[in-house]
Amino acid sequence: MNRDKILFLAVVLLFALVNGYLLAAGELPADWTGVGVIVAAGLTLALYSFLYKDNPLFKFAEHVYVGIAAAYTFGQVWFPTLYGELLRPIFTDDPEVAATASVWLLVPTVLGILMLTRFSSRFGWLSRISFAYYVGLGAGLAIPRYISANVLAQMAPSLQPLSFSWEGLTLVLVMVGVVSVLIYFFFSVEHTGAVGVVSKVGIWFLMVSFGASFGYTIMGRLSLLIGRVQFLLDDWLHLM
Amino acid sequence: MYRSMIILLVLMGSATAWGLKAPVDFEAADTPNDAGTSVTLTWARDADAPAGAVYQVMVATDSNGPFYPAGEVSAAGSPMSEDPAAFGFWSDHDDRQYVHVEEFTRPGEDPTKLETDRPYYFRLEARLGEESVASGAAVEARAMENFFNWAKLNNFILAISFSAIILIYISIARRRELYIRRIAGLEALNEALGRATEMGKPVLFIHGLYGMDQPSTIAAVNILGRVAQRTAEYDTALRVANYDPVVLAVSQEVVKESYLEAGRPDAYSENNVFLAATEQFSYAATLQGMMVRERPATNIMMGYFFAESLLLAETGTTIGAIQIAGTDSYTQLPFFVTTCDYTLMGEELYAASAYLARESRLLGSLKGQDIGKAVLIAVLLLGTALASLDIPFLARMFSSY
Amino acid sequence: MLFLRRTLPMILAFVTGIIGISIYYVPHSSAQGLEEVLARWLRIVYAFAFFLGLFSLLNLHWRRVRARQAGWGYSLIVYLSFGLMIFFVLYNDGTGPFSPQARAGGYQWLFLNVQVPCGATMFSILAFFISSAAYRTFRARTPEAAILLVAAVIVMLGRVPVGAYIHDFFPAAAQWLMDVPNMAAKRGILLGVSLGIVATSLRIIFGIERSYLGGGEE
Amino acid sequence: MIDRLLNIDRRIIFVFVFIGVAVPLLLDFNLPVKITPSSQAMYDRIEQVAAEGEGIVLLSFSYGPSTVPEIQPMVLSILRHCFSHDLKVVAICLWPDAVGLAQQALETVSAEYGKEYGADYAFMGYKPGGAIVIVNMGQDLHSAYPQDNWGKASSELEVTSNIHSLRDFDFVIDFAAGNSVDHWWVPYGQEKYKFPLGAGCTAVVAPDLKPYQNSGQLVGMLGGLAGAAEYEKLVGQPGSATAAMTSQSSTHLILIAFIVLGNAMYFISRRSARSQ
Repeated sequence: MNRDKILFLAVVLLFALVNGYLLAAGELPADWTGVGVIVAAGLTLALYSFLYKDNPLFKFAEHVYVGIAAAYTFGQVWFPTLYGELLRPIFTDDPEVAATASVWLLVPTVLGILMLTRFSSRFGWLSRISFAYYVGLGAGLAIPRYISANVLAQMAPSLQPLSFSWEGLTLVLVMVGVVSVLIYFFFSVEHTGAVGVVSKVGIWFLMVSFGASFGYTIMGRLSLLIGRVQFLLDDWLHLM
Repeated sequence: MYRSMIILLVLMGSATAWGLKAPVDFEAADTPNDAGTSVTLTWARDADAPAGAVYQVMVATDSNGPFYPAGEVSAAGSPMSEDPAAFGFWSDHDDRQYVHVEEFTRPGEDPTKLETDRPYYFRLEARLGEESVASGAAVEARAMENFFNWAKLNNFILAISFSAIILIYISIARRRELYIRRIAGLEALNEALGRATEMGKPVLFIHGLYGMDQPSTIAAVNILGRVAQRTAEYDTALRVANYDPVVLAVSQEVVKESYLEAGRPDAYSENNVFLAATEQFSYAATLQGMMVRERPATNIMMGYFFAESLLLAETGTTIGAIQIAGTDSYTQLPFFVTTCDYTLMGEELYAASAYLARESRLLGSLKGQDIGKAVLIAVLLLGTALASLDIPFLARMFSSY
Repeated sequence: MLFLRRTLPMILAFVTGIIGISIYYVPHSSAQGLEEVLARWLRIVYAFAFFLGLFSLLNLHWRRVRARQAGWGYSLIVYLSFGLMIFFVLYNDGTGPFSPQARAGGYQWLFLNVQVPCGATMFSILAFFISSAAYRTFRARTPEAAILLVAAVIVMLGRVPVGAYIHDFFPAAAQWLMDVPNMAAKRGILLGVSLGIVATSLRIIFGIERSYLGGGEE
Repeated sequence: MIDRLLNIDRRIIFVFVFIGVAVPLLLDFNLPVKITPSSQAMYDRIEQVAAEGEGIVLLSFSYGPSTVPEIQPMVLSILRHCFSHDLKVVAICLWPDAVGLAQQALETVSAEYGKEYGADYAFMGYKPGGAIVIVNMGQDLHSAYPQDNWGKASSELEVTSNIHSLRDFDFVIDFAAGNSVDHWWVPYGQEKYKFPLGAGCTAVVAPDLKPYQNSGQLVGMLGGLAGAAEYEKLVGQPGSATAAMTSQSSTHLILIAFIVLGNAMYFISRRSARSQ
């Protein structure tokens, strides 16, 4: 037996002992709620074992997660939409729900089913009709909305009258930032001379914003860790 | 005591009522840019209206009444200039007030919505406390359905012209070569490949997690083509890690073709372009293990990455590999910038791929977007300058209503 | 056949795309009603699209199991856990799949005690890796990277209580960095990216970009 | 020497971080939380809706289990704020794995305030499509959500029976772990219907939303666990986010120390390499 195997067995034993104690001492209820906490704690620790090194315990928990999550999503697609909107109104006794039935829903149903032919080599081309609707309508809806919400509405606050004040200075700085970043991502002119200088300024602005994102991302990941440690120390071990 | 106060209040009330005037120049018309659900009333603003005065809107379905209340407007507020989407920008709009009427309330009932294309009769009463003065005869108007939203005219013009620019440039690109600047990241890429050759160690190309339908993956495949050509010429080992089975198939094809073009079909092995894993962290873990074992001299990470970017780039740094990354995932860019030797940021990735692939639709589209950016830059500079000189024309054109 | 396989989808994409654009500018109730209907249909097509992802996931793991590829046992675990969850989903706390979703039951238990802890833990692992990367690899190799790191440190200090405890400068500086230079750069990126999205959408509508048609020869 | 220090086993670093998280949690002492303007703006908007009376708020759940520690405390505080002012709440999910989380939060807080399902709040569940669900809801809520999550027709529920469009909501808040605010709610919802929109988002997303806040497309925003702690303070009910702030502070200090130390050694070793 190598070192890792001994370590593995020791951890499993310890985990069993701790849970035995928690159940015996009444810290965890001996029902489905208590079992739930133990399962959750076990999976959490299994995933953390990745920190020691990549190992079967981690891979096990990772793949369990994939399977469970896929089936859960199936439920959320089935009950409210596929069953709830397409099937239920036809068969229900509830008059208010039955009123939502419509022959026209056959159109998206057929399109949806055609989409699933993609995996067939003979009928796969039928799925293109659904994809054309899916992608075409999505593209059409996007164009005016992005121009309005992400271009025009974003331009307006940077088109304000300047003044000799703190607000005016901020407006100038924002303007410099927006313009220089746009110039950095401008591919028709060589980055030399004046354009080179402006695009350099653009990089600085980009770097400050990446720095902000970087700091915030670190903060976010640490928050998630704190949340899990809170779970382990409080909900499981009742130490807090 | 109480009586004297009441008398005082009555006196005050009647005194201010002297200032109350009937609404002047009262007009009612269909509200523009809507689906026939409302009527807009406008009238001249009474600059001398006493404080606290309100205009009560009255609606009837018959010219003789009965009239029902439909909301009130303070005599001090709601100038037409407040709603440029409905009225545009005209200088006298500060001197007129408006209200959009959508519903009215019959006593003891829920509000009734205005019906489309039905005549309604409107009256306006100026009111202060108990006092009230009504506008003259009721004005008739109908709520009509409109066919064009004039408030979106600037959006429409911008959409049409930008579309035209893109389509024109794509068609130009089909006929002749369009210029785009050299991308510094591609030179860094060449250097990094050269170093792997000098050291006689492999090059590891890592795809992002997105499938073949994403622009970042398409760009990554284009770059992979160039990388494979170079490694075939230099006789350097190339490993390509994939996450998505479809991307794997395409990558195998691309690498094989590049080796063929370089006249080295013998050097290509399908096993070197492989599916590393299909779960995010397993993907990272597999590649970490591989990096530590094989110690590639150069790591190239291209495509859309998520949190695994950090694990990949960190291991790459610790084994001393030169790392070139390219992604349009802005949340991961900071990690690449601090751990890699060169990073293609956002649109640079697309530009690099268009530069290498010389594909007319990519180049033309990129060029068209450049024109769009140039227009935005010009508007930003000129618009702010004009706005500072009190000429708000451009600023108004580039706003969303 | 070429017409059905290639031209028809492209015509459909063009027509729906142009309709999608036009109804934005038309306030008439018939156009708005059309938007409602088309959106509802698309929403239902999206529900079917879920099965594409599900199928490729299951197919991939099935191929691994069948070929006894390295680590095929884990693929089997995906099947087992999927099967367990799907059983409870369809069982629906005793009411079966042909009734509305139940408020509680085995699927809810598995969600709260398996899916939630696994999902939450997975990303929290990154906290550790970020720490080790902070020590070993986040380097101010270039002046740009130096700016990035300084901004990051200020934001990290400014955003937590201890920053204000050390000095009022940190929260104020972090707020300013976020609101001014960060905002400006993000706006610049946003404008560029939005033009890119508009251009891509346009290429799809006009049949220039056809990757959505999928692989396979005509 | 420096190389050895730089290449220490990273598991030693992991231990440091774990201690930095766990010890402050066990010691249980809290640092004062400072309110930022964007969190205050969220609070003020809800207060304003409450002051106008008869308000109704739409909560959109666009996150999953992976960001529960950051977002769930925000959800609880916002729900408490809404229910304490008797605002009506409609909840929808744009991510499938948000359903169980939303249900849990709604059940917990509605029980605290004695709120009745159907009359005071409604849970509409998940619909796939993201942006397209918003377009659909903008035109007609009853078309996007013909039934609630439990199969009751939305025309039968007291809360939703009179809601027709997104326009009818006094405040819409999206809880976002991805790009649901900037790529879904702003362009496909707020742009057309002009309702006040707020965001409760993960720290990763927060910097990307600043341009929208500056342009007024977003009323306010809660960013990450720190934002959640601020809201807990604003509603006067400290919870898991407030308890986490000390750990958050200590780990930030540790991380900053790592960055500074690592870079110092990097530059020293580079200089000595050059002088040799």
